[in-house]
Amino acid sequence: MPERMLGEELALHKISRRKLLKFATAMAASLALHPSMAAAIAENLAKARRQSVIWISGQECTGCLETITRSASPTLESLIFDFISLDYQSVLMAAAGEAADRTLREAAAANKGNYLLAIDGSLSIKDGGVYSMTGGRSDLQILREFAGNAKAILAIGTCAAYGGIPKAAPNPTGAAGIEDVIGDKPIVNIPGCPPIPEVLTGVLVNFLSFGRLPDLDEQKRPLAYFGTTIHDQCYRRPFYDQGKFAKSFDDEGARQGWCLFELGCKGPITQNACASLKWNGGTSFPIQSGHGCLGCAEPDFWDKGSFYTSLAGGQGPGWKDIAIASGAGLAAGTAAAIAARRSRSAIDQSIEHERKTKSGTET
Amino acid sequence: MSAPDATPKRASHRLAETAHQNDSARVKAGMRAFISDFGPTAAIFMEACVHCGQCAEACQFYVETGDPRYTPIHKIEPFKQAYEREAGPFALLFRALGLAPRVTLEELNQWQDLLYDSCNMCGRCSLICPMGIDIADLVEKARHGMFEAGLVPPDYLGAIAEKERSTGSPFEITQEHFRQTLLEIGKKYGVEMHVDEEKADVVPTVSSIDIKMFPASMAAMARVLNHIGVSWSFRTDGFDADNVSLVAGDRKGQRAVTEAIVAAAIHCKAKTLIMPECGHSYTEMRWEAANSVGKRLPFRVLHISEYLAECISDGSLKVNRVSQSCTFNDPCQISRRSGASAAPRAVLSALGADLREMPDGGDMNWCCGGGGGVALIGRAQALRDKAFQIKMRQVEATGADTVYVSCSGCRQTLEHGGKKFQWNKTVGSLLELVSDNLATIERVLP
Amino acid sequence: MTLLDFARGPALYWSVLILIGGLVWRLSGVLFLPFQRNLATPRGGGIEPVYGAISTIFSRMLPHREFWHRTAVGGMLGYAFHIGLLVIVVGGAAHVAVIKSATGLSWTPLPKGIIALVSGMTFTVLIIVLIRRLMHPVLRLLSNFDDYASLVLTIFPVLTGILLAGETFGSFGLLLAIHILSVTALMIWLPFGKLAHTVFVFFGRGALGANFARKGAAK
Amino acid sequence: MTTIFRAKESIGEPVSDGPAAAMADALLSELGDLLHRFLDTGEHGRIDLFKLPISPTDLLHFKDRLGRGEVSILVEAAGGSEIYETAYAGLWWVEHRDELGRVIARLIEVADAPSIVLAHRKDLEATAKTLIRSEESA
Repeated sequence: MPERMLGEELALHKISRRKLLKFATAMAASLALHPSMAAAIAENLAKARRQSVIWISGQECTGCLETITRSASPTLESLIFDFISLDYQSVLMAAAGEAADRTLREAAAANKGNYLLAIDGSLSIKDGGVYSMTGGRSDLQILREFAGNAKAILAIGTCAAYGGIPKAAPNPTGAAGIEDVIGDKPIVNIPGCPPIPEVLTGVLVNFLSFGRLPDLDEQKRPLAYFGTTIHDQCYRRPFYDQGKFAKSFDDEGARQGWCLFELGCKGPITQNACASLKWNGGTSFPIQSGHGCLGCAEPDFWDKGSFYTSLAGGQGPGWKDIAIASGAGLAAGTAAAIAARRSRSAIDQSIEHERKTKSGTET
Repeated sequence: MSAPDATPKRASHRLAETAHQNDSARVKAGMRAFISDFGPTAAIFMEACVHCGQCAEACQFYVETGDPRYTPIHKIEPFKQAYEREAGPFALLFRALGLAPRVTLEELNQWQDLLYDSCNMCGRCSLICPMGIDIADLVEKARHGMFEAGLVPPDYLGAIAEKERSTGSPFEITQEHFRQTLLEIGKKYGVEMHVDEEKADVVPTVSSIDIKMFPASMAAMARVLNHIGVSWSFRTDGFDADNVSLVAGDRKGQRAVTEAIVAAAIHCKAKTLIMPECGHSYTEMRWEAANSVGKRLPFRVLHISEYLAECISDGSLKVNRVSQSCTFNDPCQISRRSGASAAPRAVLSALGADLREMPDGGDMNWCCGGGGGVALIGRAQALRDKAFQIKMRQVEATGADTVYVSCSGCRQTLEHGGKKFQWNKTVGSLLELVSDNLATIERVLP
Repeated sequence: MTLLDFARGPALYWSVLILIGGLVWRLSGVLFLPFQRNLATPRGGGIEPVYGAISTIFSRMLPHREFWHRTAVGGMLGYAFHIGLLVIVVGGAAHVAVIKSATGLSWTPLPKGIIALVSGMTFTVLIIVLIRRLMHPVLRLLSNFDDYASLVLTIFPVLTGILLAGETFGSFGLLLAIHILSVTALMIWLPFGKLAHTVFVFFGRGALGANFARKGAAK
Repeated sequence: MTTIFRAKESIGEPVSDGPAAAMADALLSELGDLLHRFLDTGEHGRIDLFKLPISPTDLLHFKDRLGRGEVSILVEAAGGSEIYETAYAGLWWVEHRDELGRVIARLIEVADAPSIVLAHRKDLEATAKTLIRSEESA
């Protein structure tokens, strides 16, 4: 297959430069780049070549794939699928079984060292990974095989990034994030349950137009999307600063669109771009539709107590535990008092004894 | 300082005994004496302090000297440490983690002047404490410990406490001596004296200070009781209520004094026991005696001022009116500590005296400076004089020429202080004032 | 487990248990000491000691008039930070939410501006209290580790709360974690140090009030 | 130059009618700066409105405040784009939509004309080729 530049390919598809510039403008906004970068992105994209992407899955629910492909309806966003060659995706591809397996190996061999490895789902590492296997091999084995020759790894969704819901207590499969297993490859974490599709697009566009992964934070998340908390970007933030809080989902505060902090919103401790990029093509996001953030893009979000407990609180002991602690305190205190009584009566006896012997000797 | 006969011939009982004990035995004895009468109340007081330092502002020794060592709660510090280590709820932790080191005899010795010389046990600090700690009560308990450790200031407090324990009277006044004294007083002052009658409704007691310094007060007691017309009698088997042992911290001596008086009163089937013009003896007999002897007392305990007020109120005591301006110095133990501050005022009111209250008077009165046995500690003289300045300012502020007192301790301190600072105020006894102004009444004989 | 998870989870859980268990321990260790029956005839008998106990709990909130001029500074400083802490704890919106989640009780919080003002004043007063403790001869003599630890542990939550509300540095999560941890530290220390006066103040005043009422003495 | 405005920055300023008004004031002053720069250097200025933490209602208010000028342009490229000059000359409201009509970018451009309106060099070259070919064939 002759390697054509994307610009030429796009021209064949009757995609004008104006369309490309429009896409680039949207991408620049999404990547939090200065709007003037749009032209550069468009130019670079036009010169780029199609990128091979291999997508494998761990313990997942296909929600991540759902959300990514939802954005691939006939919209401008779908342009991204013109830029990449999704060489293996078990759910989307027509082939199955050994044929699919063969496709995978061939794609990996053909693009050795250059393909991007995308993974959704967590890895089961307990008991040799027997809880999630494909073609008789554990996800862990498959990952290890294909990670080695990948240019970079994209951990898509909270499960791939941190272990996610499969890792929730008691974590029966020993689920773990990609990072816990693969240490020697550039990894981009795109957490979220599901992740925002535009983030994946943005990462790919960045990779295609600038030839490198975007800037990452210490948790290997793209800074452009995860650099701030949802709280900091939230349009309801002014109400937080004014101390105006909805107290229930149906009170006047809720109707007025006040801050949902007290209803358990995890926005202040969740770093993601929901409040700015929003969902379904910028339609809305949970807080805009009146529900607090669940914090789904953060590690172990499932095990951080009720979604409806205010961040201010925490997991204090229940009344039963308090009763037990009181009982223990009572026992210790009573023991201390008894000890004091005992030593006292011993003292009293010795004083009494002293007095008797003394009066005995004196008389 | 008078009490000439009180020159110690030998060290007090406990001091002599401790001379042969090693330090740790003395400390141990002290600590056990301190904690051995600890109940929930005292323990709460030990636990509640927040070190806010406000008690210092209530203490005349701090107020007049500005020396932070005189902060009341600081005075029991070594005992607090001992409590945390030995008897507190976290005693085990304190010992296991070494948080409260063992108190040494040297430390206790350093605290001697704080617990004795600079504390009148006046209880003002107990009223200022925002946590409601009765610091005066804790000082009393701490003195028990100090006594057992042999650390009572020997000169003179320890010495006379020892005499009180061995003879029942701090000045070694024997029963016979007392009997003779009473009869002489009766003769000298021309008053009918009742001594050792087999049965008496009212039994008065005396303070040994009265015997030594104010014999007229005993005559006054007899005259007033005769006037009221009750059946009464002094008892030589239980007369000296002074209880120096209490302020020294000698619980055995304290109990011996109390037991003798209770037994004497019971013996003559008394209905009322009258405490003399004296402070600590009243709190002892009124609030502690029943607990010391282990049963409710079958008679009432009244301070003489209370008895006078009662008899004036029921009409059995009639007095002439005096037109005199005066002020009244509330004895801490009677007023603040025992709630009897209304009685002397009722008496003065019946006498028609122009009573000018002192600033900070009544329940908030400053101690004369001699209370809590401080008057019996020779070396505390200078400190006592400083504290006395408050008293002089208080009295000056009233403009009255005469200070009436209802406590021989106050009376003696005021007289000495007045003499020393060439003060132009007269100090008088409330009882003697009443005795001097009895109305001549015609009793209708049956 | 992030620092915040630790703060909101095990730290909060154990500190509450230690707080309650420790207080019960200390109280029962004191209250179960042998109680001696008082045989002296009371001046004020019957329910007077009970009345005295209850009334003293309230009356000791203000010093007797005679002491005012000498205790005004200490008293007002004490009042200032106690009231400040109370306002912050029961008036802060986030605190109301905590109380609601712990007990189900809820009320309208105070506006954020007022809490900010009160927090600033409380912090300032606490610093003055600390300086005064270091300077005043009486307080300096009396003070031990417990006093300074208790004061610092009281200042910390106020300080971290101010930093959290202003989102001054780091992330909200980090500041929140530090704030919660500072509170848990306070709770853990409370039963063992003088901060237990939160409970003993009632027992102390009550005991004195009952005793003095029995004697008919000034309370 | 910042393109992301945080509501926080508006707190504490004296505002007449709430934080939305404060945000609008801040945006207008930013646009003023960009206009100055455009006049001095010819550099196009842009403010991204897409990632602003602003409620839909407040956005509408801001839009109303900018008003509408003389020029309106409709771009049909993989979905419609609504572009018009605001009541302030040189400030262009640019809203890109995808083929489903969803907004994918919203910005204010400070320029004599928004860049997307201008024909691209490559497209011009392609056109030129096409025209020559059709001339030849004709």
